[in-house]
Amino acid sequence: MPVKLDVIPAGAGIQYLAATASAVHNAAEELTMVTLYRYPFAAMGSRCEIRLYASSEETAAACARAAIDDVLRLETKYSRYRDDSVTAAINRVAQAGGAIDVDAETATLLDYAAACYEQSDGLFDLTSGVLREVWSADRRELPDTDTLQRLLARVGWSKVRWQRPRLVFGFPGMEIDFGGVVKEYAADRAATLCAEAGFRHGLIDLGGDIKIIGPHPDGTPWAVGIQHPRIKEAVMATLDLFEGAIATSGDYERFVEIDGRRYSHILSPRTGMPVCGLAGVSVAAPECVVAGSATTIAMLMEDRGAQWLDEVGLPHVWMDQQLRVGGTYA
Amino acid sequence: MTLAARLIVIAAVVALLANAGCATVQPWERGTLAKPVMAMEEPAHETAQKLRTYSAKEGGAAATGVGGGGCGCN
Amino acid sequence: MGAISPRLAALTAAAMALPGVHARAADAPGEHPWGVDATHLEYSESGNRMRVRVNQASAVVPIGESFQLKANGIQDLMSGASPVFNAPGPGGKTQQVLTGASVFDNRKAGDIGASASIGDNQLTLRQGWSKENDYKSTWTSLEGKRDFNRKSTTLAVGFAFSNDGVSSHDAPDDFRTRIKRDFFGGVTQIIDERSLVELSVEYSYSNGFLSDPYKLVFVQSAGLLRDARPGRRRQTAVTVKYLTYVPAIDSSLQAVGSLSTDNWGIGSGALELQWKKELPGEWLVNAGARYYTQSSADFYAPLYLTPPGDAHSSDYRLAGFGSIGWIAGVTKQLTPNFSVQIAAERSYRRAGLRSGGTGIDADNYIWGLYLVTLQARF
Amino acid sequence: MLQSDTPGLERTRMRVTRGRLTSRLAVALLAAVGAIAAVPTARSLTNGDPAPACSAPLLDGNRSVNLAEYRGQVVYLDFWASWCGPCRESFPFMNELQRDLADRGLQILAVSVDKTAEDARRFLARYPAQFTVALDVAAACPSAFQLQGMPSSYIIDKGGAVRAVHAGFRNRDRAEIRQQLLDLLGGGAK
Repeated sequence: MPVKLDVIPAGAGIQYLAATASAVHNAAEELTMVTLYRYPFAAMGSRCEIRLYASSEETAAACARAAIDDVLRLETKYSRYRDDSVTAAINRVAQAGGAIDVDAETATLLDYAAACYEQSDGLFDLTSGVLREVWSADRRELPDTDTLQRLLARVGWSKVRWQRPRLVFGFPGMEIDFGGVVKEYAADRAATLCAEAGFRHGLIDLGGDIKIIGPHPDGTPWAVGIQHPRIKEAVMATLDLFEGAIATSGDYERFVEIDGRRYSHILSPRTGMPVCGLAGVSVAAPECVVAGSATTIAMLMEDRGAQWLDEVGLPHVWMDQQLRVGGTYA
Repeated sequence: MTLAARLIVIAAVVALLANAGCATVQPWERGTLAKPVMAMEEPAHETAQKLRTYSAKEGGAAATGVGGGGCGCN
Repeated sequence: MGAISPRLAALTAAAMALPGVHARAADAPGEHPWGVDATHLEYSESGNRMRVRVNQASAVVPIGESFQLKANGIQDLMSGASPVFNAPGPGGKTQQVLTGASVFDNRKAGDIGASASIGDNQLTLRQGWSKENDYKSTWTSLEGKRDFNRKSTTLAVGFAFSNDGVSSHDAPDDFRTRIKRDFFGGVTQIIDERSLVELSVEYSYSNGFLSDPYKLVFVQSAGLLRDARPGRRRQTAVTVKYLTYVPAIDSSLQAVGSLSTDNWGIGSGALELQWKKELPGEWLVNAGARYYTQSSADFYAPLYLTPPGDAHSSDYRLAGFGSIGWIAGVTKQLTPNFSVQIAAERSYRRAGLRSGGTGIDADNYIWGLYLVTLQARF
Repeated sequence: MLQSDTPGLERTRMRVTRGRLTSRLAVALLAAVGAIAAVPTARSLTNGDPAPACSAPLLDGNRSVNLAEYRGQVVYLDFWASWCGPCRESFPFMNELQRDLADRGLQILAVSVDKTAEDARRFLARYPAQFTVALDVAAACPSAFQLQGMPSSYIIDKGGAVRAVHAGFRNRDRAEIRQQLLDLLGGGAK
């Protein structure tokens, strides 16, 4: 039975390997052929989107659903417009003056806001929402100073006593607004939900505040464009982000136009007037909530904003009123 | 012993002895050596099954470590 | 991150307290993972000779930071014919004669082990058993490893002792003993930032019933005799393994050369070359070739014209032959905890490739093995 | 003569040479082992030695950080790399230290010895760091400290002296490191 090399049939082995290989390959493919799934939605007054690389539509949709539900939960819980929200409950007590015990999540948000108040020398203040009474969108002329003084008397975190879990308002007429923290906090939570569900690649975008779940599957970073504060379609800078978060604030988002001048929606708790310093600022940080408050504080710092950002030491980029660009990413 | 095999082994031994006193590679210079393709240890089951096949089908031996049951394997 | 300023430290600390702001680190296997490997293997030989279906499972359980328990189980299902003796064929060409169509055998083997690592030293003790209807084996092994020069050198020494019993179908309960002692020494050395080399030596001494009860020899004008091999075998082997990373092709190249000699007159040499590359998406592919050659045992002959001496065998594994084979494999890390590996090797035996002694073309054949391993590490 | 192709005499001579060749190789191996095991290694840092000078560019931003800047603070200096397995365990631990002890004056400095910033960043994407991270591609600091393994961490007191050296990272080191830091930071265990 001489053996001829080429005559030998492929033998069971080869067919077996081919069958197993294809079976495993499909399983592996199924598990690794990741495609990008995008879930746009509206929340907290902005256009939001969840981008997830997943091996199947079902797994991506399940995670996106859970993350969106959490964002909407936070929107409802801290909404200024709903009367069944925690913010409304707190503000009913604040309006009359008095004390209220808050839940653990609200307590940690208040702790966080207190830290921002200290680190911004009192400029980042949850109670400055009262000033909105005079700065409504349809205003056509500057408010007179004594109206502002009357409002400023009802503004000031220092006028509130906060001992977890009790919040005490010494006198009536104050107001609390979690607006400056909740959106970025929601982005962090949504990213955590997906990361803990095993997703390694994707991002959460809540109206420009972006939290990265992980780089693209091939390891390349996400290219994030920062909008030019004055030219709608232009980009001030593009950043490569493997991880962490980036938040952006600017005077161009919502503003009031009076006598041809643009006034930002960000109001200073000291002067009661819209801030006028940086035109736009973006900050990167491991947590979106830190990046968000850093941008807001930089805007509140007006002409000291750039210097404050250097002190904090986070990577950032800003543009001032003269359209000059600065920061670590400049 | 074919001449080729003998030369290979002698070359390897000489290379090893020459390198015996080589500059040690510092712990922080071992990034390349840490790559998966540089693992000296191969997957356990693959190694065990291949060595068993070689010992069952070949009269020679290799210095591959101890342990591993015998079998009739005629 | 840049330098952490006091301002940032305060903001970050407060943010870390917010529930859900930070994901727990991915649950990749820790420093001392416990793990399970499961393998299915198909082995087959050309000319519908032997087929073996193998299932293997092993588990590693860490105890504390410096101990590990290991357990391993193997089941082989063997079937198909295998050569018994050679006889003169037409035109003076020697022919191989195989056993009946299907010799069926079921082997079960297992071993348990414990290893302890103290500082740079590691000690492993393993106890194993193997059982099939005509072969019993119990073996024990002890292995020590030690790192030197900040882990750039590793020295390994090992000893194993196995006590086997060999019987055959026609006398299944008559087990004859075969004892083997095995000594191993190896050194692994980092040569430069991209290469390592391992040089090891192994000496084994077996005595007792070393023949194969199923093999016969054909003696002209005298008929068939049983395979009868010397009662002692001393074998020495040396292996060199060289592994280097080649940046130009972002792959590693591995060469494993072995040489062995024994008192039966069998000298062997093997050379295996492999290329390994990591591909994006956690794939690892390897491919290569293996060359093997040996000379025949002094007492080997395909068949005998005159009655042979006391030691005589026509076993195709004691003949002079060589083989060339290809190797291929692919490993995929499916998730941080699970990976799957497929490996294949196919070897073509040729009498003409022998490095000495006698070998016949009738013994030429092809063997191939194909395996799939699933690995879990937690 | 079918029995064997080569006359008996020649076969025996071949066997003898082969046997001698293999034993000669065995002797060569033992000689190699002797030579390798005896290679001397540089003296590594021990407690009380002043910490060598070390400065490296920050991973983010273009400033460089110098160990001397932290004189007066307790420093936990950690050398890591994206390819170092145990580093995956040490990063969550360092985050805990940062969160618990940063406000008591602890300064953590994690110096990567990766060859590219991208390798380091890809690691940080999976294992985030809330502490200062620098990248020393030239490996000046590791050479100055003569690391004994990867990762290696050094606890440096307010006076700039090395008070503890940890080569490698094992889970059981966590309690010991935390206690050593607390002792230097003053004020008992929190």
